Amino acid sequence: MFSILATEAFEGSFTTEANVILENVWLIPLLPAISFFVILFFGKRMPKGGAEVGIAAIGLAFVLAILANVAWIDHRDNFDGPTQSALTGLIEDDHAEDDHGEDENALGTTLTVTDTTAGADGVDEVVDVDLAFTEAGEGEEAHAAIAVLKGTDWLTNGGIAFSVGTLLDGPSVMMLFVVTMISLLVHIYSTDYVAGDRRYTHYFAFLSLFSASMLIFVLSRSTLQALVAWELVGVCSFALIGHWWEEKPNSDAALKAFLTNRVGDVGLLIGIIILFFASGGHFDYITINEMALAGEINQTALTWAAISLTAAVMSKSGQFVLHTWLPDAMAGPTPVSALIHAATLVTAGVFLIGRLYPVFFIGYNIEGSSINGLSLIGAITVVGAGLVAFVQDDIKKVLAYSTVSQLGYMVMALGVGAWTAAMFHLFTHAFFKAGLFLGSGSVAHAVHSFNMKTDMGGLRKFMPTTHKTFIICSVALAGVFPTAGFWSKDEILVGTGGFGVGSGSANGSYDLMLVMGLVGAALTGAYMTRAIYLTFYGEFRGHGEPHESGKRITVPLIILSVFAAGAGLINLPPGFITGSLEPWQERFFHFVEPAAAYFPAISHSVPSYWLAVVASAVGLAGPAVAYWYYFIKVDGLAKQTGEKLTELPNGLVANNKFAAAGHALLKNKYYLDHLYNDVIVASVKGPIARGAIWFNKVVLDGFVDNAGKGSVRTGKFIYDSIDQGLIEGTVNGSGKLSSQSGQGLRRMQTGKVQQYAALLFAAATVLAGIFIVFI
Amino acid sequence: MTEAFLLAQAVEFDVASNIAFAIISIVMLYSAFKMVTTGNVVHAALYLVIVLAASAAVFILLGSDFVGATQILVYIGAIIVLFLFGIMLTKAQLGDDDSVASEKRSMGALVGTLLFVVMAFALVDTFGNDEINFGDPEPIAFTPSTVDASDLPTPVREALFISADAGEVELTQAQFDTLEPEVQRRVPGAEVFGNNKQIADAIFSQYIIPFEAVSVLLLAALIGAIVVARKE
Amino acid sequence: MEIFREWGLTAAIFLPLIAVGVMMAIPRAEEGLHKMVALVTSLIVAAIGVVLLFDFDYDRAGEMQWAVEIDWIRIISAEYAVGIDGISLPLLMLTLLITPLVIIYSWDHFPEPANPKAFLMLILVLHTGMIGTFVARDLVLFFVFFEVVLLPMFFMIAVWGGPDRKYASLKFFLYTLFGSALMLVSFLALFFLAGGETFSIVGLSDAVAENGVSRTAQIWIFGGMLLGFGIKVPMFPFHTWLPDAHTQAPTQGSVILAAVLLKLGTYGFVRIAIPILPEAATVWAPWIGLLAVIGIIYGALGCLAQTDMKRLIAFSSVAHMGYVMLGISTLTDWGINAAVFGMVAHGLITGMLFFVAGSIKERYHTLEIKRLGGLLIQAPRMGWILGFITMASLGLPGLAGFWGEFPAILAAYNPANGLNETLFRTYMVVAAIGTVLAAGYLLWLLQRTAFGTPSEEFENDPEIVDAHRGEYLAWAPLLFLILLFGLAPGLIFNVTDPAVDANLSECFQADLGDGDEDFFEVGTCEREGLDVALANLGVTSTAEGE
Amino acid sequence: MILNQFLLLAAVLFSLGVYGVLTRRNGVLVLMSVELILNAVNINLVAFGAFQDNVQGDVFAVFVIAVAAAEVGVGLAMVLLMYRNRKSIDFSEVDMMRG
Repeated sequence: MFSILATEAFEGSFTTEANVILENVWLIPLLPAISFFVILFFGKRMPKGGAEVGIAAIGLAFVLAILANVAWIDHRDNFDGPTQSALTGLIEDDHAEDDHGEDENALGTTLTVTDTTAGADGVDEVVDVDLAFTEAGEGEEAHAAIAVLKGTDWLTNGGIAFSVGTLLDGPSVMMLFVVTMISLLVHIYSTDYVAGDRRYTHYFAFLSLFSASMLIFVLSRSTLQALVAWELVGVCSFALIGHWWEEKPNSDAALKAFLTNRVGDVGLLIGIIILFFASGGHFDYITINEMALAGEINQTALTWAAISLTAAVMSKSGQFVLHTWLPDAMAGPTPVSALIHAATLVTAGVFLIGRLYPVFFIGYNIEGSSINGLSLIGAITVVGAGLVAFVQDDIKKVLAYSTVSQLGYMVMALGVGAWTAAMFHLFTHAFFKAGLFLGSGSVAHAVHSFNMKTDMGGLRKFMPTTHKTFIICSVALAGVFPTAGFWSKDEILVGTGGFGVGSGSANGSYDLMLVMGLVGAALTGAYMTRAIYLTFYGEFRGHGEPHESGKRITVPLIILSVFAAGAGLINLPPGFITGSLEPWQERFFHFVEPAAAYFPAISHSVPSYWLAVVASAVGLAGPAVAYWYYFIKVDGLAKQTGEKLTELPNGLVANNKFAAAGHALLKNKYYLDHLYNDVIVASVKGPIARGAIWFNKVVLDGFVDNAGKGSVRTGKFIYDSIDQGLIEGTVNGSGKLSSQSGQGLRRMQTGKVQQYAALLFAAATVLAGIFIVFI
Repeated sequence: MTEAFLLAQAVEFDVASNIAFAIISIVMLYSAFKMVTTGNVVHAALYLVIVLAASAAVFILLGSDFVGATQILVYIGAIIVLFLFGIMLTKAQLGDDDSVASEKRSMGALVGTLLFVVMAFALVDTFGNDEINFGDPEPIAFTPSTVDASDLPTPVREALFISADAGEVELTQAQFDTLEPEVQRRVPGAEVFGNNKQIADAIFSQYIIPFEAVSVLLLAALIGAIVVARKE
Repeated sequence: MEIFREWGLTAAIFLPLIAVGVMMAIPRAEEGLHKMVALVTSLIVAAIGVVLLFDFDYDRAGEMQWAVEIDWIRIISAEYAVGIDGISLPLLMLTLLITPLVIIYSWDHFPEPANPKAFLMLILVLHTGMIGTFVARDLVLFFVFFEVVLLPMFFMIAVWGGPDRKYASLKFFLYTLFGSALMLVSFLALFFLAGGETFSIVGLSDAVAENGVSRTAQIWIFGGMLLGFGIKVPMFPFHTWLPDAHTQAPTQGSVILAAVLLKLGTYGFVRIAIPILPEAATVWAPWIGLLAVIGIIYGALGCLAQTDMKRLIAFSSVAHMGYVMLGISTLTDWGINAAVFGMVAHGLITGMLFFVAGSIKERYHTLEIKRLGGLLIQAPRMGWILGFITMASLGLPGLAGFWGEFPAILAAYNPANGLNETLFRTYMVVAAIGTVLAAGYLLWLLQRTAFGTPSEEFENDPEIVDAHRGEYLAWAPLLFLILLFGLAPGLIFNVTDPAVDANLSECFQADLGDGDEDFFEVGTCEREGLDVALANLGVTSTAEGE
Repeated sequence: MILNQFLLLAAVLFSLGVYGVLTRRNGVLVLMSVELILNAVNINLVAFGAFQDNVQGDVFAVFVIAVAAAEVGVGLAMVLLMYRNRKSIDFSEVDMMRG
């Protein structure tokens, strides 16, 4: 009953004519972009400081995004118009067989030109979601998901025009929804959260630009365009992380975020360049992808491109060793953190892999290996970041490391060939991570601190709504059945195909990834349990009287927790439900995964009850241990002694040398920051830069100065010796003058006759040389 | 005379003369190098002698035996003696001259190298592998004469179809002209119109004025040297 | 219109000189009149530029337009030949834009010792030189204008400069003069070797190709030009005059120097050296590329070690011009397009940076980075503008700086035929790393000057106010163009591309996907065939929107 | 034999002579180095004479030898004068040029 679904190879890739909404999705990023300028220039004069413009723009964009989703759902199954493929030009759609003959053009390229009669149908048809659902039911022949490609000339170089425009397909339409929704909620939340800030207006301006850049990124049709958006996202994060730049640590964090991203961008630049040349001069995603799949680009090039792009992903999506900026980025306002971690900045990397999946798929040979760079980085990140999250005292940093760990899941999933699982996790993670961040912001709003150990504890009594939503989102994050996190994480674990689970997975058996994924799941539950205990349970350790936040904060929390709980339902695995509900299975997969010529035919693992049970058990074991430690031991001891405890005074760390060493390692975040700041940055800024300047001063300037001095000296010699010396000297007798000229001059002109002779000879030689060479 | 003849055949003796050149030039350059570097003044003068002698050899190698001879006579014979006088009169330490300051040395070396590089580049660039052609026969003058056939060298007899016992034969200009240059040289009464003669012709006709000027110059130098060096 | 086409460029060149003559006649005390004359002249010249912009036939951007050829010095076959094509147009427009802005900026802020008459006259003479250089099509004419620029700049630094102005101005003067001398020798050698018939650039290019100037001679001549132009650029290691000149020059001087003067060198490469001596260019290209990437890294490191804001910006010019030179050294149309774009972008951005630095200096009377800080608090708009241009300067996509860097880096991946790919790919990686360093020092500058809180000494300084109207007026066009060119790079690329193609196509046959057979063999798909086919079918904006 | 072997030999000799002129302190040695230079010139002259197959080269070489003799005579006289005035012929101490 479980079917192994390997995506078929399709011929068509894209169309340029579709539903009017799909054709004009460029409006969606345009709205917040306009809002940015409006707020920047006129925001201060508006009654609400520009927030209203921002909310209106992103709200409208949200509505459009929903419309686009609906339109896409219809388009996905019902589009019947002419389709094209980058490699073969215009091709007929599916079943039509009435070829009108072959046209041979001047250059000998043979193209098949087809009249399409059914073209207009797909556009005019009433959008009907239900119909779309039923049509794609089991047994139906697979229908290509034709992307909608629009564009206009951007620049000409080398005689070739390059386009800017939109590429709309499953993943981008999904991201449109996620980005606009989270962004809208963050906007609303922020009106309360940053109320009264001195740069309220600028804050909203950059929020708008941030959303706009991310939307441009997900809609980009070419790598070049994506690069622009990618960096714009980076610079917005710079502005927002450094929002409170009066404090040096904040601007330091912003700088670090930007610079680390810039390091990765080198990889992106090089990756794009390799792909550009390997594909014979293309930036277009679809063309590159199709050529990669068709074997038009050789494996070596793809591997190098994939490696370079991985570097970009590592920095942007906070993968291990380049992740250090992410926790520091918590210096920004909390809603920004939510936006960064849930929908925008960090997901860009994952999305980039998803976009150029054929490059990675073939470049890393994902189909045929059991370990590769991408999955390994992801797996290490899952566990490495999960461990560090354990020792953080700052609630936002716990969440930040949690994000790093979850991004690790996504990258790992992409690395093992579970594309849909990765995207699905991206989708669900957006909701519960945004919920958690906004929840932590709500807490911090109340206690004016982020430190769980010193300023929180027992907040469940004061902030019931925040508490509940936080718990729901945490449960979803930990992947407890049946929340959204469970479904997406389980799909990733199945997708690894480790130890033969998901029998018949053809993407190779990634045993290690499965183990790491399970460990990560246990860690996730455990550190979230710790965070919940420290924040909401025990005794309140802060100052003042905390109180629940206002509606503008709690309502977004509630909405997000609803999604966190329920979003998993849109991609139930096959065979899980039957009967009239069966069409609801794998909806996400169906509408998001591109089924077209520009996407590889990846094998899909079959869900395994067995693995689900094991994963749940492991995933619950972690929180169980943490629960036992915090809720029973620590809480009990605290009640017993009447002190406000956050850890057991004589715990493992205090007693065991190895545990202490491990703790120190984690506390120092694997000493990576020391490496970067003290070793690399310090040496470049210090000795190396100073060395360069020394070289400049001493060698280059010295040479020039000495040449100058030399000429002056020669001039002096000519004047002193020949003019003054010979004439005056002969007349007056050299004795007087030479004694008058003094010791100083004597020392300066040690050269005497022979030195002048040397100069003369050298000069004559050089002149002769010039003569010889030129004449 | 015979030397000139041999040198005229240098094309055939290329290998031999190249070897000679190599030896001469090595000796010359080594001595020159020692001359400019040695500390001992007298040694330097002696090295100079070797250099001058070697260059005389080069002149001879090039077929200018007159210049070579002049070189030996004037230079080695006269100028060196002058130098030795100079050394002795100035009471320069006969042993170590001086230790040349190292920056001065490097400066000199730099200039010298630069100079050489530029010259070498120019020379190689301009002349490449141009050969010195010694093949052109020197003009041979012939005075018709009567000789005993048995005195004639065999090649001449064979070329002129004269038997050895032909007795007295008269050689005419017409006969002479039919001969190959190599053979002509061996005809009695033929005179190779050599280098020295040409030089003498040139100096005393074409270059008579410069020659006189040089004479005056020498005289002036003589007087000038006396005036300068004379004690007040 | 016809008469305008014939006389427009000549008028643009000599109007400033005529204005200088007029100003000479006006007494020094009439400051207002001087300002008016200078401003109006520069605006008229700019207006000519605008007319030109509209009259320019963009479909024939590869050809010389508005061309004029008159005998000039017959005895040496020098002609008065001017004209513009897609390469000179953007640079000419940059010049025409910058000068009025500088005059506007100076309006009430003449540097000490205040002498608007002399100062404005120098600017106008500079103007003539700069315009002339960009439109000259004859080497003698080019050289004359190239040198005309030198003297006013020297005086500007020497008279209105900072405390160390004597040293700086002399260094600037001697350095560039030295380069010019070698350049002149090169020009003359070229003239004689090519038959001694013409100094026209096109004529020489043909003559070199036909008369078979020996390869060695070509290489040496190119070497001379390399020094001459390279010093002006400035290329590592001939850059040392630049930081001194910039630091000591008055703001206006720095702006003109950075925005236009540095471009004369790179323009020389693109216009003269490479088209005339393509063979030698191939020989020198790896070295130029090497110096370029050294310049990129070295300039960035130099920046990191600076304590003075203006000096830092000056060093950043070395790095940025490194990208331009890298683009040129690839000898591909991508690279040279990038170079021309980079020149314009660098002109706008670094010009702007110097403007802001000048304004900061005017307020704080110092540019020592560690004494500054909190600009965003004391003068928020200026702070934001500084932030904006640092972003542009570090090559942020979406702003103009990016389009000078990225295509240059891209081009280095696949240089022209005959150049070593491995070598240039190494350059590519190094240049890409340079972008990180660029971000490093520029953000560091931004952080130290704009962020944080003002130091005590300046906290309540009444002199520190936000940008005033003159500054806005001078800056707004630059800021707007930085954004505009960033978003719509086609505005420049579409103009330069045909011209670059026309200049290069005869010399090099390196197109995209060429070469590289061993590595990416399959990658060279039938792109052209596809494009033409799609175009025939009337399908647009499909593959790359051809 | 090729022409260049003589010319290059002369070039080396010339350079050595220049080196000597520039570095030696003893006046007599400087004069000797000058002789090296002149000799190099002579070799060139003779070699060119042979190359052109005429005697002009030889004639000039003879002239040069004569002039060299004159030069040495005067030069040594000056060195003697210098020695007499300064009790030294160290050229590195000759700084009358400094005026």
